[in-house]
Parts: sequence; structure tokens; C-alpha cells
Amino acid sequence: MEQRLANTWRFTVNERKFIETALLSDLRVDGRRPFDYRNLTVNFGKEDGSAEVQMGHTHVMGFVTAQLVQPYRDRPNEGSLSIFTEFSPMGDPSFEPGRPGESAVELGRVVDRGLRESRAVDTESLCVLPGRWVWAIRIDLHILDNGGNLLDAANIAALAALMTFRRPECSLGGEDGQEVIVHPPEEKEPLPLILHHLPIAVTFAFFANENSVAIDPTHHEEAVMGGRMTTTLNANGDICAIQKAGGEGVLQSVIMQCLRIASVKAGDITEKIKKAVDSFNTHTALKKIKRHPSSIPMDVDGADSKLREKQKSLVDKKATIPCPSENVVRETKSLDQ
Amino acid sequence: MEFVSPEGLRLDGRRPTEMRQIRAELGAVAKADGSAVFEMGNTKVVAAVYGPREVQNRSQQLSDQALVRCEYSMANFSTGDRMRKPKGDRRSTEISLVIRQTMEACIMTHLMPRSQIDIFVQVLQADGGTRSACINAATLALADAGIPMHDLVTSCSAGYLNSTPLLDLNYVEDSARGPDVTVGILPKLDKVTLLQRISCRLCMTDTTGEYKGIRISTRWINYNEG
Amino acid sequence: MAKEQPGSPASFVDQLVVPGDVVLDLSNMANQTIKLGSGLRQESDAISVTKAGKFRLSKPNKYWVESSQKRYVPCLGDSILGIVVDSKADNFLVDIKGPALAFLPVLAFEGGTRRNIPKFEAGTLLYVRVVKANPGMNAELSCTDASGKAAEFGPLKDGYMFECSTGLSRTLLSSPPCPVLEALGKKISFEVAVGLNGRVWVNAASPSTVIITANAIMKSESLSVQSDLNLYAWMEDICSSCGVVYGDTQTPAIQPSIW
Amino acid sequence: MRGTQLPLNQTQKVRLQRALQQLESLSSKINSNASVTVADSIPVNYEDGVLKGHGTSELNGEIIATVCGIVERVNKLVYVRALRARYKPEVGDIIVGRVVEVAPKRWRIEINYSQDAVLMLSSMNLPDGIQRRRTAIDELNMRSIFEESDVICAEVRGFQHDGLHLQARSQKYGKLKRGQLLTVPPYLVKRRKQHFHYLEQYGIDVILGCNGFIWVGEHVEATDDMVEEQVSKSEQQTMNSDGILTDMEEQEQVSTPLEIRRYVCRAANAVRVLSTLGFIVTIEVIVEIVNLSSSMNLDIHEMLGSEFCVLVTEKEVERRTLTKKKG
Repeated sequence: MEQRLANTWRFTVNERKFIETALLSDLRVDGRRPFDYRNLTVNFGKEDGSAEVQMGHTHVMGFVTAQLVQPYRDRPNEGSLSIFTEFSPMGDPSFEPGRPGESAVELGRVVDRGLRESRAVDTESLCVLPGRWVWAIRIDLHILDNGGNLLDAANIAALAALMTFRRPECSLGGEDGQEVIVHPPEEKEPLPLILHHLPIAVTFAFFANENSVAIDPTHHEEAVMGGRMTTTLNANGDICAIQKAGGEGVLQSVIMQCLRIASVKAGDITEKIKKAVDSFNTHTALKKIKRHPSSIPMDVDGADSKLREKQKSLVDKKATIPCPSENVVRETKSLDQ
Repeated sequence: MEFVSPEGLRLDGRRPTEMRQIRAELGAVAKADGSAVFEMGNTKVVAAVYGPREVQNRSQQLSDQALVRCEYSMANFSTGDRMRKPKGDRRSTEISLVIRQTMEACIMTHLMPRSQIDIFVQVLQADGGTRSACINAATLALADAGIPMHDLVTSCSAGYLNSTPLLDLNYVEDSARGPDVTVGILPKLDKVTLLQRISCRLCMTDTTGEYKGIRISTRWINYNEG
Repeated sequence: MAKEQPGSPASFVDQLVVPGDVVLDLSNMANQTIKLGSGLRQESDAISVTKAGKFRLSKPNKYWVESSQKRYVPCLGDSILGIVVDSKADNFLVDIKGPALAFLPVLAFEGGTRRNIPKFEAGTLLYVRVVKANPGMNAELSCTDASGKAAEFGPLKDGYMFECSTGLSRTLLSSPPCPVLEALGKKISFEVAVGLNGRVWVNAASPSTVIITANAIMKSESLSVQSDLNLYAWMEDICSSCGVVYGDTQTPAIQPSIW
Repeated sequence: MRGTQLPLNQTQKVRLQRALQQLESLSSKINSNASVTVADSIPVNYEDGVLKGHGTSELNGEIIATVCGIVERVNKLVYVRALRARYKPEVGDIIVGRVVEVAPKRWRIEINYSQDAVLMLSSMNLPDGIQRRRTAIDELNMRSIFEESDVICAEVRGFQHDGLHLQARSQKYGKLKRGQLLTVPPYLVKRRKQHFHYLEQYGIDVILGCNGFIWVGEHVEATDDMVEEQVSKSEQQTMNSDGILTDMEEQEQVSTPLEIRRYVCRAANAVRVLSTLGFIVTIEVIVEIVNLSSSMNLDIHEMLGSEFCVLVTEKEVERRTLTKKKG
């Protein structure tokens, strides 16, 4: 009993009351106004398809990988997209190790709904051989530090990772033209994913007293709030998903107001992500130019033929295609959605 | 596919803003403290409430309010093709969370400290709108158990197909992959507590239609209770 | 750093030390009595460091390692801020950021008797004093000073509480007064209670003042050895980030020293 | 109204319906529009000042119900009596419960309330009947008094900081043996002066616990003395109770006669019938039903059939009409 009390995070009555009263005069503890977003920084890893998002103390990492698998029977010419979340106790002591908890599942589902149901990723272009091989895109979201509003951060991390992800190009070969050859990145430039639009999640917190609303709640504010609503919109103002899972009741007019604010924020965040991705892309492009120039003016017969040999052996190796053994949890559009 | 005929009728003969027939029955599970069966057309859901009772896992006991738990499940035979889904998949975990948070918001939990309320919801037949039916059933079961609440939550779904807003989607309309929304409102306070929208590219549909439907359902529930 | 002269204490005093550093060699210091504080360990003649921090000497012969950490190790006589977690028949259980919950006996209040036991709900913030701190035991607290008077101890109402490192809270309590507090105090009026366990409580007439003060103190954590820093500019920066104008243009008299 | 699940044939259905209608017409005049559902506003006269009781809350200056039930008004107090809810204890209630845990110095007892009730070793008469401090040995012997899943009878003592406390400071309280425990919705048991009943003609005891737990069992001498027993009485009485104890031990050896067992079952079934029909459970009605069933030469199991249920409903109508006329 005492052990349990010793390990939980404490919250004083003073903090709770102060957060609520300050909100009444449109102030928040970290100096923001109710509808200010925290500073957003997006960093990218060395490899393609990894992104780190930092918003205040919140720190989320997104990692995208792809694998050739057999398509689902009902959609033979579409690739798939699946999202996995990892809430390790490192990010917050309240996360328990082991199977994902309720909040991890909800986060995954909301990000998933925003991305998949709104068809942000073009899954048809992921098809290699209809009915046989398609690319399965897997997004892993790791919570490194919980400073509140994990959902928005995770969504941005997923988007940024998707935007920088490159999948190897592949072509059909063999005698019957049914064999898939995956070209290594040295041989053919890997392809980016086709993203139709960027669904941005914007979360609002609702407080019990006097119907106060705040955008992008911190960890402390999340402990005080009575309800939460996550709206997923893109820069065009299309609503892709809304999640308000119970909690404090809110007037219809407030929801409409939140949607309007969210569409503005979605535009801002889209800008930021695009800027970060652009600078990353130019950065990597520059690196390539620096790395390769020595090889380009090389004489033809020496190094180049060697390179070709190397490529050949690589192609041979690729005859063994990775088997779709991994169990990818798939969530079909269920009956009541 | 044509979901609304030129005459303005839907596949099952309803008008766009017409609900399916709803039927509710209290006291379906004798052992439970409160229970209800709720039907919306062919969707049929049973909810049972146990409690407030002693907290089973004493480390979860809250000294100032009741602990609310919810478990949602779908019977294997509830859909057309019998499925064998493992218990506790991601979808049911999420719906359990949604139902729990919705109910928690209207139960006066501070009146029952150090106790626990369990809500069990099972879908017996699924024909679209199971989420709404579950919420409605759970509300009725809680009322039947005599648990003090701020308001009864009522829920309904709506969608947008063939550029027409449709109320209370059935399975066929639901699987058309058009935008749809599930709303849960507190009719007395006129506030929205649950809102889930899944859609692709859509401007805002007017929600008046669905509100109308929900009002009807509220009235009906009240009648049923009386 | 400063590895040249093990054995001569002066070489290490006020330097950063890390675990494993041998700071004193007793063989060179025959017929001297020294007192060791926290973070030091004796291995025959060598005194080595067990935690990272600054090596301190209090004349004539007290040595300890001063470090800044998030958790707090209870120490006799410290004034700290605790949060009530639960109340039992004889004790309140209080969280002090320490290794274990501390006990606050229900009678440890001024004029406390069985009949007038105060009622604290879970989450109440208390300014208390550590009266028993033995390793392996839950610390014991008291809401009275040594003479049994309430003094300033007791529950803190309203205001805002935030957490910082124990090092910062020590700086805030140092004398001469901490420059940040002093600079703030010149411009605005506020109440502050600093617990040595790395908790600070701030209260003022308006929420905006509380927010400025809290953020200024929180951000001074990272503001360390920058003697040339203009405190005023820094302060204004914080104020503008909090959406408040800091006030008149006069520069505070005191420049930050090293802390 | 909650539907009763009885397999009825056509005539039975008509009869039942008619009887229920009559019942409704008999009662509705008293409480016509006092029933409310959750979030219904309750009309009150604010000029007199209003005290909000259980099942009400205030919203925008209006008093609304938070449970489904009947509005009750006592002077300024307005409260809603929930139709169906768990038991709400009141000090002095006599309850029947089941031991779920033997804890240090106390038993935890399930009584159909939102928490388990606590019966302290110190608020319980020891088997030797002597008033003294409880020793460690007494604590070790707690399982010889009650152990897990024993059914006991006690009185509500009140709320302490750690929950609801019970007491059993009289010989009439204690472990219940050789009988049946029935659970009915608590609102079917009304608080009365007397909850212990000895039906001499059948040789059985019926205890109507306020929490909806009803005990029907073979008569035990100790409960014969139905007058409130004071704890602090002369030693003579403790000796007396000692005597009873040995009596009980003797009785334990002989098994319950078949005849009494039959009556226990008959009375239990009478309670079950009342519970399915949703009628208030009182000792008079139980006796009436038991008599009715024996006079009709019904087998015990036939009492739960639909025909008998319909009959009981019709009897109830008769009874209420009579009381109404008298009134």
C-alpha cells in the first residue's frame, strides 16, 4: 500500500486550483495564452524515415519501416499502413511495462484514424505485384518523455517520419516476370511515399470550471482537465477525424470554435513540418553531392565495371524475398465505424 | 452505389433523417444491479452494471470517488461472418475506454467513494451504430442500477453519403467508407460529451439532423423509464 | 580536472568532483581531525568521492560534496515542502520527494492534542521541518519550530507550487539573497516559500505575477556561470515569453553572481 | 416497469394484467406524478426554502433528479427515493450478511452496500458472554466464531473513517445456521420495529434484513427472546446465554426434521414469489402465501409456477382493496 503511494506522481491542490483560476484570466502556467501552441521542433535521424518531435517537455520519436508482404485478400492491390505505439515507463512512471495500456491503444487508434481513414498515404502505389506482393508500411511511435499532449506530438512524428521515408525501388523480373527484385539504394534512388495531404492532430483540453478551453495541454493541465478533444485536420481545413471520448460535456458552439482554431493551427504546423522536412532533404542532398562526386568522374573500365559486378551479385541475392512472416495487426474498418 | 434514391429514400426505406426503430428493455440480467437491452433496428446490445460494490483490487481504490470500469465485447456471432477475434483487441480496448469516459462524466462518482462500478457491454447483433447503442444501453443500465447521474447520455451516429446527411447508419451505409460521426450528448445540459468522426475530406455537415434524432431517442427513453 | 595534487585539500575545494576522485590523503594529514559530510567515503587513508558535485570545505575541518539533484535525501532540520498523500490514525503520510514517504504525526502542531487534529485532504501542500532522518526509516516531520511554536510552518493556501533541483532551492535560500529573487522583488511583490527538497511555492495578488515569478525561478536553473549576463534583459525575455510587460526600464542593481 | 419473466398462457396473462392494473389504480392516486427519471426537474416552491436531499442536484437554479425514482417531500426536504438501488444503510438497521474476509481484529461482511461492512471483534459478544478486553488469543480464535462465507446477522452501528461498521452485541445476532439465504432487492424490505420473526406454527425463523438479504431457517431458541436485549445486564443472563449455547451444541447433533425443512423451503419460495412479482416482503404476506400454498395442497416446487404467481397477485389485490376500505 505504502509502496504504491510512494511511486505515483503527486499533484497538489494548490497547482490544480491555480491552473484553473489562471485560465479564467486567460493565462497558463508556462506563460502561454489558452490558444498558443508550444514551440515545436522536428529533428531527423541519420536514416530515412525517422523523426523526433519535441514540444515543451514532450518528446516523441517516430520510425517508419517497410516490408514486402502478401496483401489482404479483400484489397489485393493496396499496400498497408499500421501503427505501433510504445509507451515505456521511461517516458512516464505511470506507463506500465508490458502490453500497451488503454492510453497507448487510444493514441495509436486516433493517429491511425487520422492517417489511414483519411487516406493520407497512397496505398495503391505501394503495390508491387497485385495479389502477391505489396509494401507494408509500419510506423513505430516511441514516447521518450511525457510532458503532455502526446497525441499531437506522436501524430507530427508519424507525419515527419513518413515524409522522409524512402522505400527501395523494386521491379519485376525472372522468367515469368513474377519475381520481385528489390534494388538497393546504391543502385536506384529509393522512392518517397506519396502523401495526399497532411492530417494534423490538434488537441484541446476542457476544464470543468466556467467552461475554460486550452489548446495543447501540458502534463499538469492534463491532470486537471475534465475532458479532451482531438481534432485532426489538414491545411485545407478538411476534418479528417475527431476524437472526444467522453469526459466533460461541451457546448456545440465551443466545438465549432475549436474546429476553426484547429484549422488555423493545422496550417501553421503543416508549414513547420514542411520546412523541417525541406531543410532535412536539402541537407541530405548536399551530403550526397559531397560524398559521391569522386566516383562520378572515375574512369569507365576500372571501378565502374566492378560496381556493376557488385550490383549483379546483389540482384542475385535478392532472389530470396523476405517472407511475410511477421504478424501485422490489421484493423479492418469495423462494423460501426 | 446509390444510397439515397431520387425519391429521397434510403436502402431500407427510411428518410435521410429518420432513425431506425429503437426498443429498450430493462432488467435483462437478473443477477446484475442494473441491466438493459437496447436495439436500434437490427443492432442489439446488452449492458449490465454491477455496483457500486467493494473494490476488487484494493490498490486501485480511490478514497474520494468511485472507480468506474467498462468492458466492451462483441459476440462472435454478432456479425454476418462468424469471427474469432482475440479478446481485448485494439478496437474493443478503445471502445471500452470511450464508454468508460463517457459514463464517468455523468456518474456522480464523488458520492460513492472507495467503491467500484463495473459496466459490461456486449454486442449481440451488429448492424451499424454499435457504439451508440452501447452508450444508450449503458446509460439505461446505470439508471436501472439506481446510480446517481447528472444526466442520461444519449448517442446516435450520422453519416454523409451521396451528398446527403444520413442519420443512424446501418451496416451497409456504414461500410460505404463515407464520413461518419458518432455523437453522445447530455440532453438536459445540451452539451456534447462524445464526438468521434472518421472521415475523408469533408466539410462540416450540419448536425441538426442528428440532434433531432437524439432528442427523439431521449424522449423515448424517458417514456420507457416511466 | 585538478588531478595534480591529491592530498592537498585546497586543490579540490570548490572544484567539481566525480565519483572515484580521491580528494584527501590522510597520510599527509596526520594529527588532524576532519569531519566528512555527504558524498565522501573513507578507504583506509584515502577519502574518495561517491557522488558528482562540488567539493566543499567549511573551515576548519568539515568536508562534503554539494550536488544538485531532483530527488531529496532527508536531512535533520531541513525546512521542506511536503504534499499530504494520506492520513492515518496517528500520522499524515507526506511526500517529500525522498526515497520514502515521511510521517507527520497528527500531534506535531502548535498546541496539538488529540481533540484538535487538523484535517488535510490529499494534495495539501505543507511547509514542514524534518525532525528525524535516519537511513532506512521513514523521515519524521513536524509543523512546529524547535520551541513548539507554529512559526511559518503549516499548510500553504492558494499560490502555485513547482519543482526544481535541490541545488537551486539551496541557492534560493542562500545569503546574501539570491540575485534572481532580489531582482524580482525590486519590481513585483510576491510571497515565496522554498523547501530544501526542491519545491518552491509562489503566491501573489494576480496570477500573472505568480507565473512570471515561477518561470523566472524555474529558468534560473539553467542560468549558471554567466557573469556577464544582463539579468534585466534575461528577465524581460521571460516576461515577454509569459506575455507580460516587465515594467519600467531601470536595470536591476545586482548582476548575477556565480551560482 | 420491469417486465417479469414468467411463462404465462393466455388466460393467466389476462388475469395477471388485470390484477396489475387494479394494483396500479389502487396506488396511483397517492403518488400520481411524483415519479421522475434522471435529469427531470422537480417542481419546488422556492419561497419556503428548499433542502436538497438524496438523489437531487441543482442545475441553473433548478432542482433536478439524479436517479430514477419517486419524489418524496418532508417539510422543506426534497429527495428522490430510488426505485432500484443497492442498500443504503441507516444506523440501527438489522441486516443479514455474508463474511467475505477475516482480517486483523475484524470481519469484512458483504451486505449489498457499495462497500463491505466491518464487524470489529470488539463490537461483538464473545461466545463466553463475558464483557472484557479482547486478547490476542481471542484474535487468533476469530475463525471459530465466524469464518469466510458464514451467514451472519448484525446491526448497523454507523460510519467510521474506514467505512461502515456493524455490531452484534446481543445473543439474537450472530451466525445463522440450517436455513436458506435469499436475496431480494432491498427496497422490498421496509424498515419496521421487528425484523426477527418466529413462526411458531412451522417452527421456523425468518429474518428480514434491511439490506434485502432474507434468512429463512430452523428456529433457534436464542432468538426466541425477541425483546431488545440490553448488553449490560446482570451476570445471570450471561449464564443464561451460556445455557443456550450448550443447547445449540446439542441441537447441532440432531438434524433438522423433514417437516421443518419443508416449511423452510415453502417460506423461502414464498419470498421468491414476492421478489419476482416485486411486492413488498412482510412477514404477514409470507405467512399468507405459505398458508395459501398448503391449503391448495401445492407441492413446494409448484409455488414458483406461473399459476401460483398469478394467484398471489390476485390475493394481493384483494388484500390492498381491503386495507384501503378499512383506511
